[in-house]
Amino acid sequence: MPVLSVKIGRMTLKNPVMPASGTFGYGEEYSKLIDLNKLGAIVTKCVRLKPTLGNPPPRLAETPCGLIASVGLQSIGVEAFIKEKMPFLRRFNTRIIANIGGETVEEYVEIAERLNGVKGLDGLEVNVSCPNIKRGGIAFGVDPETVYKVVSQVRKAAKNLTLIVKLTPNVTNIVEIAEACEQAGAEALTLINSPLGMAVDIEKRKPKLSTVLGGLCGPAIKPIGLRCVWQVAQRVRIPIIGVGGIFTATDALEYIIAGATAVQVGTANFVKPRVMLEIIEGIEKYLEEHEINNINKLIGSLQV
Amino acid sequence: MPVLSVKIGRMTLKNPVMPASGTFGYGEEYSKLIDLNKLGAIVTKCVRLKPTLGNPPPRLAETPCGLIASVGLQSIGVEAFIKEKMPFLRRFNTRIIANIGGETVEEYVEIAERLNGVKGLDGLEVNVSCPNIKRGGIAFGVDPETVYKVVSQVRKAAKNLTLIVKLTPNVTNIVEIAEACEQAGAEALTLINSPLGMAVDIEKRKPKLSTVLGGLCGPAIKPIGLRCVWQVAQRVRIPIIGVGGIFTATDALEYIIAGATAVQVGTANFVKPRVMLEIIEGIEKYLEEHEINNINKLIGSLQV
Amino acid sequence: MFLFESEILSNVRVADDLYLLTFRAPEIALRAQPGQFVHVRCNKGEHPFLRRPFSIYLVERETGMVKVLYKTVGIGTALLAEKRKGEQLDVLGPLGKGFNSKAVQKSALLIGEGAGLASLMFLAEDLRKRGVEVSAILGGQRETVHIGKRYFKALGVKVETVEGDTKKEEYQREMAELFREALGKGVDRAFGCGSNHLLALTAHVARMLKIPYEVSIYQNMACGVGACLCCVRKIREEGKLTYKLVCKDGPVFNAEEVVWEV
Amino acid sequence: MFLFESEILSNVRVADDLYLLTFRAPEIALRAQPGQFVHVRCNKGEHPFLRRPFSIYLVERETGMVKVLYKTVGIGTALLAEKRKGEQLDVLGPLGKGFNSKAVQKSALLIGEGAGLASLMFLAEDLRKRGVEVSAILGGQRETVHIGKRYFKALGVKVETVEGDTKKEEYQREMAELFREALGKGVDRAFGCGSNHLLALTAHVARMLKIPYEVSIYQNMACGVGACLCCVRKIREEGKLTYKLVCKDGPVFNAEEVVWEV
Ligand SMILES: Cc1cc2nc3c(=O)[nH]c(=O)nc-3n(C[C@H](O)[C@H](O)[C@H](O)COP(=O)(O)OP(=O)(O)OC[C@H]3O[C@@H](n4cnc5c(N)ncnc54)[C@H](O)[C@@H]3O)c2cc1C
Ligand SMILES: Cc1cc2nc3c(=O)[nH]c(=O)nc-3n(C[C@H](O)[C@H](O)[C@H](O)COP(=O)(O)OP(=O)(O)OC[C@H]3O[C@@H](n4cnc5c(N)ncnc54)[C@H](O)[C@@H]3O)c2cc1C
Ligand SMILES: Cc1cc2nc3c(=O)[nH]c(=O)nc-3n(C[C@H](O)[C@H](O)[C@H](O)COP(=O)(O)O)c2cc1C
Ligand SMILES: Cc1cc2nc3c(=O)[nH]c(=O)nc-3n(C[C@H](O)[C@H](O)[C@H](O)COP(=O)(O)O)c2cc1C
Ligand code: FES
Ligand code: FES
Repeated sequence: MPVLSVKIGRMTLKNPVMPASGTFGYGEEYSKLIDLNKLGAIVTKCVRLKPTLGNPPPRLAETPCGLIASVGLQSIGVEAFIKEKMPFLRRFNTRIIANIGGETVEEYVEIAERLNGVKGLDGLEVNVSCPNIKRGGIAFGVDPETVYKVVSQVRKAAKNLTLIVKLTPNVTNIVEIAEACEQAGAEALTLINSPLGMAVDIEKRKPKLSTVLGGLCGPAIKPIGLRCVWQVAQRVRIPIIGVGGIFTATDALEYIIAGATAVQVGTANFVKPRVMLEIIEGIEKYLEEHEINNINKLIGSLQV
Repeated sequence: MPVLSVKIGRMTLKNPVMPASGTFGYGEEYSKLIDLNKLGAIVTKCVRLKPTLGNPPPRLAETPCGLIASVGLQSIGVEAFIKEKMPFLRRFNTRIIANIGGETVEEYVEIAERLNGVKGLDGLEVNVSCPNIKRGGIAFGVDPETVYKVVSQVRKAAKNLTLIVKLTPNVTNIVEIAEACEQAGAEALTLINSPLGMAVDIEKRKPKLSTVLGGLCGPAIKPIGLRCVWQVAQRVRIPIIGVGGIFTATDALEYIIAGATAVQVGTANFVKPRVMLEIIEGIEKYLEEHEINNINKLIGSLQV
Repeated sequence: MFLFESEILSNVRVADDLYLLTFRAPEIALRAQPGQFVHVRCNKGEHPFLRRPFSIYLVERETGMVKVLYKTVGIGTALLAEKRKGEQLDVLGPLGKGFNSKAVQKSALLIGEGAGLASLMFLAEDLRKRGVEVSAILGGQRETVHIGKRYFKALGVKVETVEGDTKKEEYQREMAELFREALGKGVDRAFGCGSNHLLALTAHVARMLKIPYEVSIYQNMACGVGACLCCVRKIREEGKLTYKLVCKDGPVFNAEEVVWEV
Repeated sequence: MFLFESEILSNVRVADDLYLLTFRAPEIALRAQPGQFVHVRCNKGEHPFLRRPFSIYLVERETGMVKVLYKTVGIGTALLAEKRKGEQLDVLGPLGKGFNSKAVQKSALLIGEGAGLASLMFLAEDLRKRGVEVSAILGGQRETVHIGKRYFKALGVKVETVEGDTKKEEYQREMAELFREALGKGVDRAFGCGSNHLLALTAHVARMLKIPYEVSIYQNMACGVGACLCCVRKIREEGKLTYKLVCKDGPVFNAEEVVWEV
């Protein structure tokens, strides 16, 4: 049996497959359909400082081979997360990663401080695609200096947790942003959050989403995610978690070969709730068939 | 019968539908399958100063609801274009737009000078997604200052032609680039060229394209194209030509309602060679059914 | 909540663009409650991408059969209509919170429109089994309304119908008027499923007449299980505005609580 | 070049994962030349996105029938295999430049592998009609090779076969050896279709023996008509390296001109 275990920062994962933030709640709903113990990690819905309602409906529209969504970082808030969600999550024999978001640097820091040391929590995934209200709603993640500031401060605030930063692809040069994160002390990067998209209802002549714009997810974006992972993998030393349009083991293997140490599965969970288990099995089968005894030998093995 | 005619710079088009550059050759091949006189315009494959071979194979890989391609601006060169292709093209009762590309500002200017005044040619579409060799291969179109320079100089070099600039979506802020084009004298904008993507062959552990990266086209990118058109339409006064994933009249109408004055159809031609005629008919039918007597009333009519 | 490949037993057109799909899913048949739904994969590939939600139309607990009544409106339902007997169907269910049929003692009024009929049949059967007096108002296209009438009558339900284009004001007014009259005769509780327009209109009537009214509402869904937060609708809860999940907190809500945005 | 919805007359499995598709397309049947291909839409929706190219296997000019022999290898061919008699097929063709069969006076050698057989049958028929002596070497999976042998024999073609895994070196060597022997007996011209590997190997042999050798080569295609420049292969023309379009300048090239990159 090939070794599937990988390291992300200080965390050893039993395998490289985990859900993408926001597509798996806090694991509760899907725990009725799949055994969470089998996953490499669980990544939670975005945790914010205070409970927040999120965007008005409609929040969802289907698009070719994907969807656009604008949930708007609806959150139960960090206190409720710790009290109501962590007790459930820490029962499982897997790594728990909290995805966090805020509207100011201070908010990120406060959440990180509050989560640091929470029992059973292993990592933080800092979502820098959130709108920065001090800069007129432009995402934190589009500017290397702002990203550096957020990441280095969260780094100080949450010393006990593996620090992962999740980047937006809506930038001219994602490598520059990735390098800023590495310098600021990130232990891993998650690539990619969703490209900005839009859809129009031609009968009503209105946008299909209440917020006009939304994040494009699903198989449609796989080529973009792969491109970002490959570009960044050439330039940083920290591990990368690949995400974007992973639907099958083949998709996951494309990411791994392009340079991802682990992968996240997002919207595919909606379509095939057991897809992560299929992907784990598929990766294992591929390794066996190709006589690769350890997945780490496959990571970034792309011959260019 | 509703009025379908629109204005792009100094050109009046009989209807708003035309092929996207690079997907329709110089019209010759498809002239056997559809009547070119029925199109609003014809946009040619990228014309460069000298004949260029383009990228090695493989140049194409299919992806979910789309494809990635890296033809690499293979071109017959501007002289051959004028001698061998224009005589055929000017026979048709439609507007002819030459898409141009270069590796230096000077190259753009030289092509523009050469094309200015060529009989039967109505417009230039400046493709600024080409790699700028003086800046290490970074595309001209990602930096407002470089774009300004290219566009203002081409503006001077080709006074007799309607000047359109085709932008890349691979930027943090497409509005900023669009504004630079407007200030530099562009009479219209084409949005979008293809987002950068990648695909991996997991059996060979090699990229599916010889150049590793390629442009993602097809229905998959429609939400991204629509988003860019809408964002830019809020901020510039010059007309926008929408392109990206248009497969049906509904897709074209989404673009028009979001703010596009005309649309280009790219990879859909490969799948349905008569699709542009279907789209023209579909737009006409929509206008009739909605009792809109002039397409110009529909442009940018999105209620936000 | 179960996920499995079930066998299609039949899939036939019953009226206009309305189809009746029957599949074997004993776990769902055993546990389903009126007003709950199943989340179905209409195709194999990657486009269209998402599952499609359909109310559970009827179940046969003994044989494990589940029925869904659906209208072909787009690509997903068109692909579903192509499926044949013997093929597999990827189903997730039963999902959501159904109608509170236990709250009815003596009499109930149902109002349904087009495919909205689908979520009321199971409820009607349930109520009739418990001896409740049920009357119904059905609206929509001719054939759809007729077939609904036939099915409902077989259960001993008193039916009134309005044939017409559900988007026309005239039709809407007639439906609301019938609803008002029927409620006026006094019923314990009313249940509705149909367009937003109809539900908003009738919710207003029920509130005026102070009769409890439960409605099954629609929203675009992704996961269907409460994990993605995509399917919210605006709800007034104890005077406070909030968003609730149609897939998990609904699809049935008290009409009074729903904030209608038409 | 024609584009139309043609009627499927039959679509049946003939061996292993090999299917024979017959459709009515008089314009294509009338004009098609051996080695040309058709570009087929395997599905209706937006995924998989592109058409799929298939060699014209045989035509019946009188009845307007066109046949395609295809192997199911992925999503497009799997969808094609699901199509039934009576359904419509969206076809574009005939496309490309075929074999130069007129150049043969007396004798020809064909070498085909797996589905590569598909582009040689029409050629064999054409050559036989003109009284040319044809021999063939067929390689690949057992069933595929056998059916090819049967078809070829019916045309009066002398056939040798190699059963085996086309990726194995042993198989490749045997094919090349048979090819060398057959060429050694002296033929006017050889024609090949198969994996890059096989074609490169046999091209080498033909060059050594100075026998003209035409090969039908593969490349991923988008438009199929020469408009997109996606389908290039490296070609040596008058000593100069250039790219040529497989869909328009090919798919048949002189083996000598092809730059083999294996
Ligand atoms: C809880 C729930 C229960 C449902 N029960 C039934 C049922 O029993 N029978 C039935 O026929 N339908 C039911 N529906 C609606 C059904 O899910 C949609 O008709 C179906 O998803 C359309 O899929 P499609 O691919 O054919 O259409 P699409 O191609 O996705 O869309 C076609 C058109 O329908 C509109 N549309 C799509 N989904 C919805 C929706 N949920 N509400 C309103 N408009 C929509 C789109 O905006 C578009 O204009 C239910 C929906 C929900 C949320
Ligand atoms: C000019 C020409 C003529 C052809 N004639 C025939 C024919 O007569 N009979 C026949 O069975 N096939 C023929 N082919 C190949 C056929 O087009 C492919 O097998 C088909 O496109 C695969 O589609 P798919 O969706 O099933 O596979 P996909 O899902 O697209 O791919 C499945 C696998 O096949 C590989 N593949 C796809 N296309 C090709 C290709 N063109 N060459 C090599 N590998 C490929 C992919 O890389 C992948 O590994 C021809 C190809 C060309 C270019
Ligand atoms: C409904 C929904 C909610 C999401 N919420 C979050 C979130 O809270 N934080 C975050 O970092 N990403 C969020 N994402 C982005 C996903 O984690 C992921 O990056 C994206 O869906 C691309 O992956 P996919 O193509 O596999 O779906 C969300 C995506 C969806 C569809
Ligand atoms: C094969 C191919 C070649 C292309 N060549 C050019 C080109 O020369 N110049 C250019 O500006 N865009 C070129 N494009 C981009 C298209 O014009 C268009 O912007 C893109 O395909 C998106 O539209 P679509 O989704 O409708 O295909 C090319 C696209 C393809 C697929
Ligand atoms: S559809 Fe995902 S929460 Fe309701
Ligand atoms: S496939 Fe388009 S040029 Fe050959």
